[in-house]
Amino acid sequence: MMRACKNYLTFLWRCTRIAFVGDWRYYAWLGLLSLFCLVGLNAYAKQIVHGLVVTGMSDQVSWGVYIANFTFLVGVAAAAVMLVIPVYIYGNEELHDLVIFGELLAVAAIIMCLAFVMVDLGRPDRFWHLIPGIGQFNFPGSMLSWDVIVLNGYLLMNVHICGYLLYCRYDGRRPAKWFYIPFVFLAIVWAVSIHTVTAFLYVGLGGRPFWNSAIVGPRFLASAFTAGPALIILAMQVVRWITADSPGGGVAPPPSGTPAPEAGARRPATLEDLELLASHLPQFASVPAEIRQSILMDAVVLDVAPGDALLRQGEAGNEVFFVLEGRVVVKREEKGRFRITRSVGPGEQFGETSALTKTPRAATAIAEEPACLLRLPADSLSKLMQIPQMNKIITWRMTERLMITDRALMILRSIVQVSMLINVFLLVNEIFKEFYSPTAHVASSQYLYFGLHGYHALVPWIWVAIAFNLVAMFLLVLPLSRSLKYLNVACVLAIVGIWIEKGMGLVVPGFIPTPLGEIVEYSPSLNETLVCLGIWAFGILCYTVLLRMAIPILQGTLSKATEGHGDFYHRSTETPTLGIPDVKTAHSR
Amino acid sequence: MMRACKNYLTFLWRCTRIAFVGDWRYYAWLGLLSLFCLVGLNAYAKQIVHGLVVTGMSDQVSWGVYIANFTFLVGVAAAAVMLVIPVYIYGNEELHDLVIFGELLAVAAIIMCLAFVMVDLGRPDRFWHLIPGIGQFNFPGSMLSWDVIVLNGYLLMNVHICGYLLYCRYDGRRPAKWFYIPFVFLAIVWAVSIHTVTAFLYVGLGGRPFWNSAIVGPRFLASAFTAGPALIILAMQVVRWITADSPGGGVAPPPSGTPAPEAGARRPATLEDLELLASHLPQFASVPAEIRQSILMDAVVLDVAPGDALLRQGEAGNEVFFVLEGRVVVKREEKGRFRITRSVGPGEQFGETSALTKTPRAATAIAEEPACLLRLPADSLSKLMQIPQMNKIITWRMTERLMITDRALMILRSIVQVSMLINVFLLVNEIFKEFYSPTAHVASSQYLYFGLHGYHALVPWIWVAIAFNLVAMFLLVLPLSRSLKYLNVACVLAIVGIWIEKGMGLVVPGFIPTPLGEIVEYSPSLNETLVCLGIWAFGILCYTVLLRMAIPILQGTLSKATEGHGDFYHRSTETPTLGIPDVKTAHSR
Amino acid sequence: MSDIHKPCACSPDKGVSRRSFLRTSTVLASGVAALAASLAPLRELTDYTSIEQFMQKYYKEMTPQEMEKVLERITREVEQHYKIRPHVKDYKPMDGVEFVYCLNLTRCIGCRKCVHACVAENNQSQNPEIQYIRVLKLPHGSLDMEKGDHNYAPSSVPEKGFFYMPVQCQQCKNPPCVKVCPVKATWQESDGITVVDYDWCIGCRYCEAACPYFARRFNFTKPSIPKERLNPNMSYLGNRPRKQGVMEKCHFCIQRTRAGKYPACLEVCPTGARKFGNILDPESEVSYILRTKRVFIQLKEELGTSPRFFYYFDV
Amino acid sequence: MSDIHKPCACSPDKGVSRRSFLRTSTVLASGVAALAASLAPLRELTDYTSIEQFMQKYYKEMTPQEMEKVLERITREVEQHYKIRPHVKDYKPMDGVEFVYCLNLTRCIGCRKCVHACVAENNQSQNPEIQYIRVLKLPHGSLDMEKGDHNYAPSSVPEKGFFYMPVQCQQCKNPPCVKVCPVKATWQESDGITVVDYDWCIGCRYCEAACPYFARRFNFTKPSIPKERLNPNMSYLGNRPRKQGVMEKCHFCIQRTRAGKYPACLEVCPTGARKFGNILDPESEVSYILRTKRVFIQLKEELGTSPRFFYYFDV
Repeated sequence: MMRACKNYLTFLWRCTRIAFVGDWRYYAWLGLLSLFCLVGLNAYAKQIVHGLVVTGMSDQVSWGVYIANFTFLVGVAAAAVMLVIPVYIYGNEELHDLVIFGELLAVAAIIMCLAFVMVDLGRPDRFWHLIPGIGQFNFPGSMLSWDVIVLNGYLLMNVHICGYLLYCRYDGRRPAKWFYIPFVFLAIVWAVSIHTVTAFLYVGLGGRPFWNSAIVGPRFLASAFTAGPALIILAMQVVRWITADSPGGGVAPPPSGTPAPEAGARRPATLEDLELLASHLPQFASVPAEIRQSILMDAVVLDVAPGDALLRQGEAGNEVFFVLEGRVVVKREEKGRFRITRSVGPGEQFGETSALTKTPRAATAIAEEPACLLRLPADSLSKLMQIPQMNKIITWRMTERLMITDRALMILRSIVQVSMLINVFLLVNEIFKEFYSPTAHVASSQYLYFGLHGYHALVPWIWVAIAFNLVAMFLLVLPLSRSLKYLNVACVLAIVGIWIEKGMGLVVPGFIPTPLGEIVEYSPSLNETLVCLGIWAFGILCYTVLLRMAIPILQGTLSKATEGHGDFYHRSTETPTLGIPDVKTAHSR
Repeated sequence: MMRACKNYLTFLWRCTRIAFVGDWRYYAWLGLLSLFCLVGLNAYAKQIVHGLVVTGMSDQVSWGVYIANFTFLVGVAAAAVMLVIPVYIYGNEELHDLVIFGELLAVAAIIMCLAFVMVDLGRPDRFWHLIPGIGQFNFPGSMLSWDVIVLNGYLLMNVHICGYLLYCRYDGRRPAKWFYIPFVFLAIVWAVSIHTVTAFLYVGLGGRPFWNSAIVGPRFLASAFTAGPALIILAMQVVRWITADSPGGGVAPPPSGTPAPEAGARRPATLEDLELLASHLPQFASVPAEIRQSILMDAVVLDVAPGDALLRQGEAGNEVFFVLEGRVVVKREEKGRFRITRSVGPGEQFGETSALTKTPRAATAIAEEPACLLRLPADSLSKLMQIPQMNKIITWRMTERLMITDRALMILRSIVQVSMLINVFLLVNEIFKEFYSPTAHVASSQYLYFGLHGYHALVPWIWVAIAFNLVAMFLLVLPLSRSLKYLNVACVLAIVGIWIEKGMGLVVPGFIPTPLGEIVEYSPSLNETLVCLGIWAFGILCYTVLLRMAIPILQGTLSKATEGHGDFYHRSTETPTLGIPDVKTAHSR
Repeated sequence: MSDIHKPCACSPDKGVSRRSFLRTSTVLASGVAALAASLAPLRELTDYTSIEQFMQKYYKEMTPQEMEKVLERITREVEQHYKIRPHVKDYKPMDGVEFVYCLNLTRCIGCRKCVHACVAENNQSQNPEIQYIRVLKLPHGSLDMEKGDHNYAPSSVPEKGFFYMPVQCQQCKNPPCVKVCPVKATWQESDGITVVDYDWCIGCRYCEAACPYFARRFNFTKPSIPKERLNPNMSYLGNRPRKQGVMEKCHFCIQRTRAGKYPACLEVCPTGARKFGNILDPESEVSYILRTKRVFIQLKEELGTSPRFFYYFDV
Repeated sequence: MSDIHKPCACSPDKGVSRRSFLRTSTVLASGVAALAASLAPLRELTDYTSIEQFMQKYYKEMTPQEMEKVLERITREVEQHYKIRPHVKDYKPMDGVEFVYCLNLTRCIGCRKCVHACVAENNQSQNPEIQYIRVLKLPHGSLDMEKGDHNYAPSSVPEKGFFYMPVQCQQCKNPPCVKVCPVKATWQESDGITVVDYDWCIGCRYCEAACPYFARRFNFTKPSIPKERLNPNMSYLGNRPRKQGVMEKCHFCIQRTRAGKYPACLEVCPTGARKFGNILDPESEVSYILRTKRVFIQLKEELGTSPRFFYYFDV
């Protein structure tokens, strides 16, 4: 128990510490975001002092850009499940590695949501009145009380799932299914609920016909499932880009310049070697003696020096390697840049995918330290795989890698595609309903789309949003967007379009005209805009830091096994992530 | 040109003729349906004479069960695209064989739709006022004029696609893509439109708040995509069941009792044999002489008698067979029953799937007539496949088979699953909107779900529908429904639930209370019910006859090649389809 | 329908046995008999559509000559049926006239005299009776029609604590019924009256679903009017007898108002609650009312139908 | 927020060079300075929430003693701020009383005297001015509020061809604002008045979005009332001075009406268009009006809010 605690604290400590480690670009990025945060904080301090009069809001338009952003971000948070569903319900392995990034995005988005609600309150000092048990909680009458529950519940759930999976990966343990799978499924239902409840905030208001329409909920969901995965498509490409070393930087060995896999000393394996392996890989103990014996026949032990390549991406090869001593890093070349997909230590294997599937090597493996390796042919691996315990551990470790493949992005593309089609379809239904038989209820829509009695502040915005959505839809439907370039354009257009349409385009027209027919327009003040920018910067900062922690854990470079190595301070060969030079090296420059 | 015409007329003639051929069960079924049709016709004649007073409708509730059925069936028709989309957009081959059945269902459903609209008209003799160009067409103002266009357009499109594909299959031609693929894509958009336009019929009525809601359109679509594929799941199982012979009936040779594939005379092939093949398979002419020569080495020619089995389902084997003379029937055992998947004549091949993929034989091939076959090993087939023309014709013929696999049904299941979840989600949104802030507009919903001022004719129905939908949803979501038994229960519940909810549950409450607040209830009269039953019987009759024509064409037993065989009158061995004894045999009993 | 059921009528390629031929004939004969039996009710059909009527052109496309013929045909038909020679005319809207109706809710006592005068004037079916005007009895203070009583007993009007609101076609400026009609069988005339061409309507009843005022009526069966009660002064778009299966509605007594008379419902009103006139004439009574009365109500104003029917109070 | 930005404050495992230490300290110091600078505006904050006020219990859970203390605190605060000793009381609803308001649209001349009397009576902020009553100028004949003028010039009232409709809180029987409040800071009292506890409201403005009558007002900044215009007769749920960031609304002048007086808006009305009283008393004026007037209007009756505010006509 004590040890587990200490271990967990070490994990937290190392995660925290790594958040402050990076190269100048990383620091510049953090600095920039912090600057925006501080400017936003300053604006918020002014708002605290002078009241919401510093915003553009009024009694007529009593919610503005804060709540608009809140609404949009709830959608982004909910969209994390669009990664979870394919993986956990339909067993899609391609997206498996992305789930954690999606859930971390959800965490960052919910934090921003809560911040936006907080800055919108007239009396933030009284937020505790909202806490069930302590304050007065108008549940189930008020939809806002539902929102408090579902948003915080969703935050906790995602923090738990991410934290637990990352800790297990760090610890080299297999996560216990009962400890996270129920939450995964709960989170799926919950994601729909955070969205629906937020929609119901508006739908439930009988006096506001623009909102009091059953289609608002479905439109929320459809637009969230468009904008969320679109954001993930972009974020994942950024992750892929920053986790790759620059090409030919001299640090990562280009495949052609490395020593051949035959480098280093080699000798037939002995029973002692197998026992050494068993000491690192307890499951190996379950392998019967006769199989051990038969394996020995073709087994070879290699002693390699740092920088030696054991196998190379694209080559044929059907051997598997088990690490007996030292560490090996597995890198994958993608578009001329290298990315660490795994860092393998004693007892762990690499090269098993090619050995089992007879496909070419998917990555290059290079010794990071002087290492001792056991090389087995595919047949021997097959024999080992017949032992259930070995099969389980080897199969599990096969999935422990960081791969963001184009195919995964294409799966996300088809989600965005279908969601966008549904979103536009729902929009068509709404517009038909409003304008085919224009009742008095059409006033808000009239204001939004065409202006009312000479007021038309939102008209250019909504048409830009519709144009963006339509262009994005066409791009997504056409095969053109199988190219990342066009896909990215489509994603950006979809995100901006939905941000306008679902943020300001939903919140503001609900107030115009007022229930008494008055028209008072709204536009955010400078102070309000700065607060928003600050919260966005804070959210991006959170996501950056979360990624900074998660990526090395997923790569295996930050793990319990690397604890003794003193993290990134003592690695002499090369930088593990983010293309960031070793801190010590940087200091001694 | 003349020949093409004659050929097409022969095709139509033979299709018509086969519709009247079948065993006593087929005749009994047609007879039963005809009986219902006549009873319905009788009821309609009464309605013509006495007017719509014979129905339960009134000025207060001016649409009833006719329009309810119309609305439901538009959904069924639209759902055919849910088979087309996976096949043509996502390239799913599993559903390929089902597309034609789906489109035939759409044709039958649209015919029923038009019949229901016709019987609902007060002046059916004036229907020509609706024809654009001849009558007065209130386009685009009236949504009903849109409906006329989209429904008839959809009917024509589906008739064209089915007819063309079936005719090509009959003719042994490869369908020209430009001649049907554009219509396939058009039909996808069109299917959404028939549904949306039908929804807009209701949505556009500002004075009926129960309908004047943007969510009606999306709910229509979601429920259609639930009920339609659910109906196809059931229909396909019926097709599978009737196209299978009964087990051990002595007609179909059980695998264990047939002669071995080595039966009959065998000799090495000669160049003359290859020329004979080339005379039936013009593409073979493109095979260079050296390849022909190299193929000859391992080629064997078999002379077999009727009833001889050439290969058996489940066995290993990597030879392909080309028919030089005679006919061979390919049968697949499914759950103890045999089903013809292909009938192969001179120039056509079988066994190529196993030869190419090294999988066990998927079906059993039996000679129907004295036949002469060319057997080639897999290597020779690979050589042939390198010739583009041969590759094309062989690949195309590989897909020419009638297979309704469980996997195809499972794909439909996931469509029904997702649609049902969306459908229920939309229902939740609608109910929340109506009842959270109960405005005056809630009166119709109040009447539907809980009764109003003591009137509650629809209350038991709608709750049954909701219960059915919910049970179906749970069954569909649970892994339980991977078993066909539970899947069928779920499908039946979903269809009935949606029929109630979207038919009567949508149409009738829109009229109650009237715009002046009066409550007059509606229930269909006996005469009205008989007319409905008649139209349903007529629709099922149409679908039966269409299937009766399509199945032998898809199986290859009704094709240009079998023309000389005098259809089913001269087949001596066994009955080709529907377990129906040969007509001549039946006559001479 | 039934021919699908009969077996293949053609003889098979090769020799047909006598038995098979007999069988085919039997099935064929019984099929035809069954079909005939099922259609038997059609023998009761008396009111055939004549070719002339079937081929009749659309109202707005008829020449005056063609219209003349049609009016003659109608006269003939009515005479044949009711043994009375009617005076059928196609009254056209007058220039510079837009009709408007005002109804004083303070005065209406709910006697329903208007309802019955309307039926008599406009040759509505009397069995079943088709009424254009529906009078609601509402509790004091509420305009919520769901609280209205449609079937109050008229012996004791006006009852204490209630007021009465007669509703008929509101002759909307944006009539939803006209918009939805798929065959343009109903339209708005230049004097603001929405009319129906009974010879063009296909009876789909979409207009009835669209109307927010429950103002349209359908002939669910053949209308029946006692000979002695037929109003022989008829107009094509107005009160000529209707056929089974078509829509009809209040047309502001087109045959009276386009001839300069008041509508029947107004003439019969004992309290003077009803006012009718030309809104384009500033001197008309309705112009005066709309100019001076403080508050008047257009039913369901929020629907944007913009009725030409105004309810007002004696203020 | 800003501490994320500072570099790792802990010393690395092995020897920290002096340069690295200096660097860390510099970054840390500048971070703290930046944070302090960004929070600088808070120095202008004058109206701190006292611990006593922060910890104050929910209105309905306070004992009479606790309420006494709170009232004392409020008295102290007002005295401190306005140099006037107010009379603050927690007026409770009376048994057998349900207040109802009737407004005669025939009589109202749109003078807006009620608007200003309300502001004065209820200690609303006067800069920016918060008004509970909004008077709409409507063209004759229409109740469509979208056609209303909110900003008409009052010199020439009543104008010809127009009528006037004052709108304030309708004291609904099904108040949407109460339903949506997440912290139960607003509720309906037994005499039908919907009140706000200004010390419990968190300022989310959800009630303002929910109200179909534009009857709620938010203190977007610190309310300012000239000392000389402060009404010292105050109630806890009524007209005591509000703080920045909370909602307020018309409460039928709780400090007057629960003491048996008429609301300020009624007293000042020059035409007698406003009537107020206890609907449970059959002898009251409002009971008489609702019993006898032929038609009265509840605004947005279709929303199901069931207002206790009735508009009627002199019929």
